Amino acid sequence: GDDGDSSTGAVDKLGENEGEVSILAWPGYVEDGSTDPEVDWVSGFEKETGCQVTAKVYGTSDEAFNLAKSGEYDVVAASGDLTLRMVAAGEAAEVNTDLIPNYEGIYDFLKDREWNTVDDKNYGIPHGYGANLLMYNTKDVTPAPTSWKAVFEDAPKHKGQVTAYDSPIYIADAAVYLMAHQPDLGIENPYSLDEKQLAAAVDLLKSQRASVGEYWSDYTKTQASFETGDTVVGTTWQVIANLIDQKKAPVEAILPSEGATGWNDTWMISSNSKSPNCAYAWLNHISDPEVNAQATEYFGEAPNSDKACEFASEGHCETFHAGDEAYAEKIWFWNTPINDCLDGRTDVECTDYQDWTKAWSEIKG
Amino acid sequence: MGPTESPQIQLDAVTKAYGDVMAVDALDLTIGDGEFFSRLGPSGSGKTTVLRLIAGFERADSGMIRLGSEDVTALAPFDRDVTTVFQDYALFPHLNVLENVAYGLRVRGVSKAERSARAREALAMVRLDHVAARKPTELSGGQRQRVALARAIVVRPRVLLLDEPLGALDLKLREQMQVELKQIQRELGITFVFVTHDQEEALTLSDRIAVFDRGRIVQLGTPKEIYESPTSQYVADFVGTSNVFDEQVSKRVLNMEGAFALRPEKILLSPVTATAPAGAMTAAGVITESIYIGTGHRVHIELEDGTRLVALEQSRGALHPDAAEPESRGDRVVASWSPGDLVPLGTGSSRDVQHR
Amino acid sequence: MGPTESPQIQLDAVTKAYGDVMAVDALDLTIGDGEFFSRLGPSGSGKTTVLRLIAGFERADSGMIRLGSEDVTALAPFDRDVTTVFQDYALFPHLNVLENVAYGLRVRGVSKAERSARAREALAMVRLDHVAARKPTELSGGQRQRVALARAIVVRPRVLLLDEPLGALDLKLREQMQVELKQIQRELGITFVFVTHDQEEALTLSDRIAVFDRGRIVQLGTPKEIYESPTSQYVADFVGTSNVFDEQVSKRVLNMEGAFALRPEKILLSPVTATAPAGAMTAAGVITESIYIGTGHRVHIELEDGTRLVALEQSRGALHPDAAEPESRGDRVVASWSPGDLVPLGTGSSRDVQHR
Amino acid sequence: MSSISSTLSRRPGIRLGLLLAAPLTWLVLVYVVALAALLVTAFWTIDSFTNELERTFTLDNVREITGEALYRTVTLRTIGVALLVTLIDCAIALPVGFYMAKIASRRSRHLLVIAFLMPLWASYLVKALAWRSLLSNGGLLDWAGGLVGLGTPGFGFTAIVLTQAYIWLPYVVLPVYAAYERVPDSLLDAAGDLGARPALTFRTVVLPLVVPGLVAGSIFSFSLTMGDYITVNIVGGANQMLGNLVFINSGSNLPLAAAIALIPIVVIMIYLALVRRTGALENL
Amino acid sequence: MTISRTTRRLLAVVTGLVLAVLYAPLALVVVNSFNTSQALTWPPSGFTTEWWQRAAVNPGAHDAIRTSLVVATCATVLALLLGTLLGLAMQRYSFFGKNTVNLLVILPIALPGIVTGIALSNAFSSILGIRLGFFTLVVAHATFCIVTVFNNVQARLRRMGGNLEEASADLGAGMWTTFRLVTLPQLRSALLAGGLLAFALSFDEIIVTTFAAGPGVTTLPVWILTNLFRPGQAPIVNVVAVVMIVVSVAPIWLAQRLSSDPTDTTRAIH
Ligand SMILES: Nc1ncnc2c1ncn2[C@@H]1O[C@H](COP(=O)(O)OP(=O)(O)OP(=O)(O)O)[C@@H](O)[C@H]1O
Ligand SMILES: Nc1ncnc2c1ncn2[C@@H]1O[C@H](COP(=O)(O)OP(=O)(O)OP(=O)(O)O)[C@@H](O)[C@H]1O
Ligand SMILES: NCCCCNCCCN
Ligand SMILES: [Mg+2]
Ligand SMILES: [Mg+2]
Repeated sequence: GDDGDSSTGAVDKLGENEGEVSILAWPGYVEDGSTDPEVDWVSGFEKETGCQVTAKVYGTSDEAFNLAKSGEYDVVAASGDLTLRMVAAGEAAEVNTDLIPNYEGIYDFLKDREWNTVDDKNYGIPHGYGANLLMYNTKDVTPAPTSWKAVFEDAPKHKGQVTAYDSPIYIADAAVYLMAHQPDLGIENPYSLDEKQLAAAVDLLKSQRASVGEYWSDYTKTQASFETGDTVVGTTWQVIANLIDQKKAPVEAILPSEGATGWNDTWMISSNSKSPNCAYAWLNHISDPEVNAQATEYFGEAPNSDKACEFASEGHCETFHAGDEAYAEKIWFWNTPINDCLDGRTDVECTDYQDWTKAWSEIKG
Repeated sequence: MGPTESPQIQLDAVTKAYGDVMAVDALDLTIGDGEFFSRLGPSGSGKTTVLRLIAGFERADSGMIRLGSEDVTALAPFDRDVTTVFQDYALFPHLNVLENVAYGLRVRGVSKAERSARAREALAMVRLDHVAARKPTELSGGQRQRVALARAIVVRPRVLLLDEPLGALDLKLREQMQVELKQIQRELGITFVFVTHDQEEALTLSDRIAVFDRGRIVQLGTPKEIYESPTSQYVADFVGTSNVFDEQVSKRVLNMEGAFALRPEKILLSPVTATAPAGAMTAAGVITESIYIGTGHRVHIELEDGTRLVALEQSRGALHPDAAEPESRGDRVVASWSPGDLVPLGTGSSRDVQHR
Repeated sequence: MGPTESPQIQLDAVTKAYGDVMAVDALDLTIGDGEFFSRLGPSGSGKTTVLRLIAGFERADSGMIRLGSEDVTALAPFDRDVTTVFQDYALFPHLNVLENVAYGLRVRGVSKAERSARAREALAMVRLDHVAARKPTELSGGQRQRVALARAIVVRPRVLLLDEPLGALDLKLREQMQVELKQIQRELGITFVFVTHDQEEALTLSDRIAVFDRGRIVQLGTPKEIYESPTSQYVADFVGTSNVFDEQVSKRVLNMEGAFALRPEKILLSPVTATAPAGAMTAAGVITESIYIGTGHRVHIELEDGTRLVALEQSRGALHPDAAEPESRGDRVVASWSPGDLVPLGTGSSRDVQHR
Repeated sequence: MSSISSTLSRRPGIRLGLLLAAPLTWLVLVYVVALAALLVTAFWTIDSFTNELERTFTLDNVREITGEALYRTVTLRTIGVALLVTLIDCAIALPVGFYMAKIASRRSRHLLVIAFLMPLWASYLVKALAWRSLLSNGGLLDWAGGLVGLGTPGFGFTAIVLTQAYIWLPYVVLPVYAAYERVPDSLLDAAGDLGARPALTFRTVVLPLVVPGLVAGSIFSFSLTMGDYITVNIVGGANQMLGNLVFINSGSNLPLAAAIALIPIVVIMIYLALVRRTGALENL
Repeated sequence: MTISRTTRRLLAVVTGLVLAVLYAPLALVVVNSFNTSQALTWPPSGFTTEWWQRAAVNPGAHDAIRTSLVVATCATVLALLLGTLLGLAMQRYSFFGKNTVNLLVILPIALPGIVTGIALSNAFSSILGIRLGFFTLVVAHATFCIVTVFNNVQARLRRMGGNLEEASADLGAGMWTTFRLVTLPQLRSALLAGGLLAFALSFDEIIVTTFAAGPGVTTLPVWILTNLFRPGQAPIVNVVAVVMIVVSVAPIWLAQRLSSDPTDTTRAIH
């Protein structure tokens, strides 16, 4: 299948709000005060727009894809490894950004990127972003690493205490490393790997596997294992680094010389949405600088606009390098591997997400 | 009371098979109003099955069942005016004694006050008014049995079915209960259909007895008829103890044609020296075993041709004319009996009692 | 065989209490080698407990138990040369009949071939060779009982304990099994310690009987002693049927001091017109009930002062000197007995048989 | 009412039909149909980009799961964990069940049953997390182990086995206890009476009789372990089990997930078939 | 069986140890709920009631508990109905395919939750076109809960025999009256035990729930799981778990009280 033949074409004006909107999102993206009374950017929205929010949180992009296909959600907060699949499956509606006043203030380097825009059509609004950093325990890992080598070639030094993100998309991290260290593989884009390139990444990850203590996909787990010393080096998010009690585990999180993968999630609207007007209202609401600041700070990522930084707490934007284009340059934002090579090659077929999924299972073994 | 005067229960060619087993085999039976009718037979002979057919727990494969003038063949148990005292009592464990007894009235919609009064009355009849508030588990076996009886009679059924109700009681208690049962039946005038494998119990209680074998009635009659005039070796053997002379033994010992039964108590044992009474048949032999049974001795004798006889030497008071000392093991004796005490047996059923 | 010649089992002041209940109360008992010894008593009188003490399933609170010359008081069951036939048989449900019987040999390390042969032999002895391959659930009650017996005797114990082994069988079968039990005991010469609440069974089988009441032996003796000379109203009542004259009735009817028992079969009934035999004690009354019991009639008489008597009119062969027609209900009769047939009762235990 | 009763009483077939109608419809419509649909899916494929199901019969998925070493490895690991968990739980349940049923007083028996029932109400997730905390570096085991010179096994295969054995233990102990309860004391007496010492009595009489209870319990420990993936994520270190493979594919490739799911289904069916003969299914 | 005092002691010790192992992690949960540190190191770094205070005012947790209670109650009621009907049919009749039906009841619990989960969610949303939500969740839970009720009912009926029901019919009670006055009271403790475990199974189910619950239906396990993906929530999870354990004592105790036979409550789990 090629791209969105079932996509409806963007609407050009909005109507009455429908009174309800259902949202599928990562935990922490749609908080209505029920987790923590202090954390609430939903109630105001409901009052303002009359759109009652029901939210469902998901744990992995695959789970989200499955849920999204049920057609029961108006809005999906999708990471890059999901967005293109949504578009291809015809699940995502084209979004008319003109109808979202807050769109304008969003950083340009997040706009019209390949994970939110296909054939010049916009499929969603960029949310916060962040990088998958390298974190290490400064006591145990010496000298201080500056390269991903620490989790690849040097991983055996910390056998059983290395961690990595638990998802097929982590293959891209290996690709980023290979791009720098094995230029002859010809990797141009870590999400655009032909079979040979994928095999090289898989080999690298398989050898890393021997040193991995555990993979992580939730905060709590990786935070705890760094604090207890079960893990001393591996990928992390800035927010986790911030949460770790330095007294327990002196850690440092860096953006290594090779650059890093990262994410910039996209608020999408379902092509089957029965409440498109509320959906648009939500997209605008969540891009509101104050709300965006609140949400991205809670989750632990950079907000999507300079304006938002005015609302964020002191130092947040600095810590998370918000608006730092040079920094963002070094990030390979998550994208969905598809057969049509994203790097523009036409002479080979690239491996797709399914291939990656299989490869990931094999790597873990 | 004869059955034909006013038949209360009538079975016409009723048959019931379980797989290959003919539990009840083309049975005809008429039981009269107010009769105390017993069914006697070994285990597996179909006694319970007949009872379950009458109560309606089982459907006959063929044949007809009437209660009074009504054909009940197709009616459910709750549509038949019959109640049952189950072998294991089947008291409702979650109800107390009074509630158990009142149950039949309750399901008939009798008001609370009335059913309580009538249940108490029934309990008084079985002399259990003092345990009305107890749960069945707090009763002894004999008490439970009486509660089951009260529960069954309180609805004044036309027929009461009793399936070995005394089987689980010990001997002393069983004897007491037998007396009570008989009294209650007399008082209420209900037809009792009683199942037992205890021949003495059947003899003691019944107006008439049907002896069962493999789903069929092999003999039907008053206790006296059954005991004194068994028509087959099977009945002679099953009801009481009998010496059975099959045709060969009869020829040898009695010098007569046919098979005969002789009750042990009809045999007189005398020392070989004594002369036989006039008209007596005699046989000499040796005592192989003399078992004390309280009311007398059971004496086993081996005759000269190897035939074994059992004689009952009843111990009697000193005033009785023949209160003699019993002979003992090894003694040679002459057994004698009157030809009139020999019961001729039908030839058809000359086989052993079978315990299936 | 007397117990003292070669005592096989000896209990010295053995006591066992369950909480407040004195199940066995300072019991002394000596059972001889090869003896058939029965313990008779109502439910809850401690029969099973004594047996469990001998087998070793329970530990005595105090006292000593010897088997042969060995003090086994502190030994575990598997160290005692005693086996048990349990009331509920306790057959191993996962083993077939042969394996059940061979079990005791198996745990003694007997080779497979030998134990199979010996188990088959034991099965043959109880005439069950044909069901060797069946599981216990596929047997009838009587068959199970015999398997339990075979399993217990195959190891040739010095003592075999039997806890109401015939309790669950029906009457006919029970009688057959009694004969077999007695035969096996004779053949093997093993000491049998038998528990029953059926007095007739105890009388028939035993060399000696101990009658229990509340954890104590109230009378110990041969069947004849127990039956003919009960020393207490309790025993007179529990073993067989007795007419018991308590002290007041004795004074009124017998014109004697003390309490007495009189067996129904010792009473002679004669028409009021007849003259009483010389030396007889007599009492006139009316027949209130005459129950046919096959071997005779049980006749209930109400004397003029209201005292009730039961007499047993045994039916006898035509040859017997006094084979008369029985009297019937409503007849006025004279009951007479010899003073020698009156059994004086100890006064101490003049209370009813208690079913706990 | 009574006439309905009367009619019904003559029609056992209708009575049975009325009783069975609702539950059977439910089980068949809800479960069998769903399961069959899933199994059929295993023989389909999906468009790799749109994730649309392509309903054409193919053995590709089945070939893949039977052909590739990955699935063999993970299957063996999963069965290994399930068997070990089952063995551990059975080994614990046997003495504990015996103590509860045959030695403890009636009163403490009730208390013990309650003690084994209560943990069923503590969230499974929380228990897994508690084990993570127990097993972690510097956790209670590490700390306590340090005192006696033993460490924590850390996260991984052993941790999965321990945690699963812990979580499913009550599911094994309780039926085993119930099985012991059903063994009449008189059988134990009989064996001792015939000369068997306690150990022998246990082996030759008690054990064969509690096997159905043991098997009933093992169905739980075995099949619940077979399918679990959450515990694995929490304490499994870098390991994965069949459940993880099904889970990771369930979003992106349902046919493959369905095909992988066939493995535990087949394994459990074989297990059930094997234990059916022990009569355990009736003793559940 | 004569068991030596040593063996008795040994078994008592083993049982005690097993209980200690069973409760140690639960105790740890309690301790952690008062621990100042969020990491799981031992010994705890300090005492705080912060998590308890935060849990007390956490509407998400309260809603999740409420949702779980409602879902488990509905699933239990359905399981009670279906399991009782099935138990009656299976115990009182013999019919063709009985073994298959028996297997059929066991399967939903014996097959891995993820199989049940994806099968049901696939069937609901792709085949039947039913929106995933409260309804589908209850249906899914009830499906694997039937067996606990069924097994209890069947065992009780087996023990009770047909006698009491016959006695009732014999005394004139129609089928419904017999069921109401005799069968049901007899089944009471079995239903209680079976229902209690059905409730516990449903209350604690995460995997099937993940797949069968729609948006807006957050059961307690789902709440717990998702809170592991939110910063700083782990200790509140501990608090909620402690509360649930403590609260569970009441129904279990009650069930044991109401049934004289301790095996009742144990049979329930399968
Ligand atoms: N439900 C049944 N299924 C199969 N066979 C049965 C059933 N009920 C009875 N039978 C068989 O029918 C025959 C007659 O049984 P029934 O119970 O009527 O005998 P019984 O005379 O009452 O015996 P008992 O004295 O042992 O109670 C027996 O062979 C028995 O095995
Ligand atoms: N394990 C026990 N715990 C408490 N009391 C017991 C126990 N075993 C027996 N008893 C009590 O001890 C007394 C004697 O019991 P035992 O079983 O020896 O009587 P029995 O003569 O065998 O009665 P039955 O004829 O009913 O078998 C009874 O009161 C009984 O209730
Ligand atoms: N197939 C569904 C299995 C449900 C088992 N859930 C167990 C949860 C832990 N109590
Ligand atoms: Mg019968
Ligand atoms: Mg006893």
